[in-house]
Amino acid sequence: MTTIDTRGLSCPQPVILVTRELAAGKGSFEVLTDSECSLENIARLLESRNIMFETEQKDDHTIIKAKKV
Amino acid sequence: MTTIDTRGLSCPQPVILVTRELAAGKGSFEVLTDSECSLENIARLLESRNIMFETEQKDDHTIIKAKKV
Amino acid sequence: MKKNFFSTKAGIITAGSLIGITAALLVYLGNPKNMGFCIACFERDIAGGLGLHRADVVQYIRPEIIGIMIGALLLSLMKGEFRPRGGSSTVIRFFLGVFAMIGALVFLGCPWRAFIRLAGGDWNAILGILGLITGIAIGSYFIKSGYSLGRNYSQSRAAGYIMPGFMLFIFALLIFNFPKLFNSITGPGSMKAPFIISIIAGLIVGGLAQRSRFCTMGSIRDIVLVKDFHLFFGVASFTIAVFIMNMILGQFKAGFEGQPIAHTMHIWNFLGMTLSGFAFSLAGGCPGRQLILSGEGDTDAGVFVLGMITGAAFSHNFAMASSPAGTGQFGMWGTVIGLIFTFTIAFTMTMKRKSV
Amino acid sequence: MKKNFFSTKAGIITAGSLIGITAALLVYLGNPKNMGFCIACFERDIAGGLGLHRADVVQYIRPEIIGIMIGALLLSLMKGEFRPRGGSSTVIRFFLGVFAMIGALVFLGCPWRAFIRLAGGDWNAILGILGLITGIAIGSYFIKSGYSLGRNYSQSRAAGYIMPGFMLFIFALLIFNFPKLFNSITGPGSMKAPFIISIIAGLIVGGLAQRSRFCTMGSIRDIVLVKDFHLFFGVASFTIAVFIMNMILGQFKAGFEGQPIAHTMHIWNFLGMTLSGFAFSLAGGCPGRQLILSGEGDTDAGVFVLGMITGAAFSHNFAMASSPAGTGQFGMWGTVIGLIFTFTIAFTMTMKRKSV
Repeated sequence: MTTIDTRGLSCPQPVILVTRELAAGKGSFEVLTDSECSLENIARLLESRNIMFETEQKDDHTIIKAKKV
Repeated sequence: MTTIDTRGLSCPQPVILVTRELAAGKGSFEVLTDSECSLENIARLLESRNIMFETEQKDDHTIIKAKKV
Repeated sequence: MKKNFFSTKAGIITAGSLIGITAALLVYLGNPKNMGFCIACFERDIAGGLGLHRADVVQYIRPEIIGIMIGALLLSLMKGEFRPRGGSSTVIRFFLGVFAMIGALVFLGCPWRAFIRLAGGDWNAILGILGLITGIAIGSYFIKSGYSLGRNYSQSRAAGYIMPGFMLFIFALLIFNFPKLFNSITGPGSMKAPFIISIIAGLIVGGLAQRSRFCTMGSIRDIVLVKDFHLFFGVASFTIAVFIMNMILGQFKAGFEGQPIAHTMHIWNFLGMTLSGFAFSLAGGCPGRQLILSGEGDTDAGVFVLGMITGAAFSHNFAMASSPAGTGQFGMWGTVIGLIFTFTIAFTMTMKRKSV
Repeated sequence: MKKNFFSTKAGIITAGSLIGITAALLVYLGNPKNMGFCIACFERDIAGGLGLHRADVVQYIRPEIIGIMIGALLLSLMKGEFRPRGGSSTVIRFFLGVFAMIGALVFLGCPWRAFIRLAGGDWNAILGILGLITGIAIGSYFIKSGYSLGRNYSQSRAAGYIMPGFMLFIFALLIFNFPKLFNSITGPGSMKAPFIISIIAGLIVGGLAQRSRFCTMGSIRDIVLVKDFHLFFGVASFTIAVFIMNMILGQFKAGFEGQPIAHTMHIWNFLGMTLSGFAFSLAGGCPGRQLILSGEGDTDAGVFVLGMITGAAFSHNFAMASSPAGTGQFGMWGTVIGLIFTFTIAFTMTMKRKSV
């Protein structure tokens, strides 16, 4: 499973990294983010592509777990 | 062996951390530093206490290896 | 994941509309024409109020700017989103702020004001917005190629409170009427909505922009870069709201000539905003967004704001700022040097990324 | 480990003496009396030259400051010590710089000038140096208790070149005689050694200080904190060299009254330097050291320098700077607010450390 660590990156880099991952074939991946804004942007991107995901709240960041179909 | 990571710390913190280590009983220890200035200050401190040490140059930092007597 | 209404399409449209209504009302209540909320102009007025430049028609500690940052601080604290952070090429951001301001004052307005001017019928804004799109497109090209200022890191809470603390401090100077503050007697700096309205408007806009992540630069960048129209809905509803309010309040006047605090030198309206848009895209947010991020504890955005205030001082001290008569004596120099600087940063911070 | 002569006792004494001789010669050749090299005063002159304040007797882009940073850049590049870094509470450092400058201009000099004034027979400097020791002792107490602004991180090369680039840019403005620069006609800002001497002197002092890690604040701090007299030998030899040169050149005049660019309000000489010394110790270096670190690629030190320049602007715009007549109208307020700020930073950044 690929892990994309977007912590500490400014907009729009987190979204771009996830977009690239989505273009790179099938499989599961997870995204780490420490910004509410990035979390919302990534969630909106995944929703627009009809990709199911769940989020897990860690101490100082959130993990978004998704599976490309 | 204790490792004291002084990388990225401003003067005089590296020297203070080493001073504390020297006060804390016997044994070997190593100090990581990424600043020439801190390296010189620590070397001067160890020399003034007659403590033998050697340095090893890594990619982006220096390791000072010393043994308290 | 808790749901944030303002992150939905309905939410950003609501936020954009409310911010636009506020901007038009502020003009009606006394703020300079087609300015309402101009982040760059108002930070320039603050630079003047603090005595950092000598353009005596644009000096006033604008409560709107203070309100925006404090509004964002309060909302982010309430929502658990206050997170002190920094260390992402901070010193580069300072100078991006300097040049973003220099470009904005060649055009005479930040991206916010570009849309406000458009909604007031000032067609010179079209040149500015075309420049803005050009600058953001250039920035987006570099971002796509791997441009990054690097990660930020967690900082202490004290660091996160520094910029809001600075804003509260100058607010205190203003309300206690500190005698060494500069205050314009004539000109745009003397045109102001009632103090209490200004600060409340700032707080509301700061809160709304914090929740909705409203960003004028981002609205164009996201279209260019990932064909995402989310933020654009916010900016479009903002512009439409200002337009409708202007019609209602009799503030709409179409044309190129004789527009308030504007000039008609098309090429420099275009290039000034190209520089500004480019610099904002490299820094990751429009001037309003930088205030919001500062309120949320982003100290890099805070240093960018300090850079903008300093840039305003240089703009006026070095005769780079435009006036209704046209560009300043050295405005072209400032724009060209700014473009050289931003291109240099864009190139070096892209190459660096590739080599990693 | 390669040996650096200037890190030995003989080396720091050599460096200190040469810097002192240079300072005295600069006065002889035209720089303001007992100023020679005053980092704070000269950064204040630069703030004035850029138009950030309106005290028209202290405006000049001092080549010495530019030379020091560029000298340190060149030496650090040659010796492989140029290492771009940053992100250690950068925004806090900006405001430590602001208040360090406000304190220095209450006393009328930075730590360098305090020793230069002493070596010129200005006994008011004794109060300043006592204040300096007090401020540094307070800072040292917090450092001993765990105070830290946190680690810095590697930054891109571009980031490391920003501050030297800024210095070269204002240097270019100076040599091309940019018409919007401010230049004092009278007063200390108009007193200058020949341009070419000033820039060469700066380069030499920058190189020497880079190799020797010369730091006036550090010389006192290291005695208080770890009973290390190494840096003190440098500052002592610096002071003695200035004194001997002053005797030779007929520049020594003992007393409290009528000293050049100095006042006799003992309590404020003391408290101004207490604030300044406290702020420098929290930031990890005296104003000269901050210039050197900026030249070595430390962007946090660079932002501190920008803070000092901004602080100079506030000092004069808000009537906080002293003059030979005594403290400014709001100098006491500036000092008190500065002490509140520095104590707040010292407390919060110590408590934070303890909880880790």
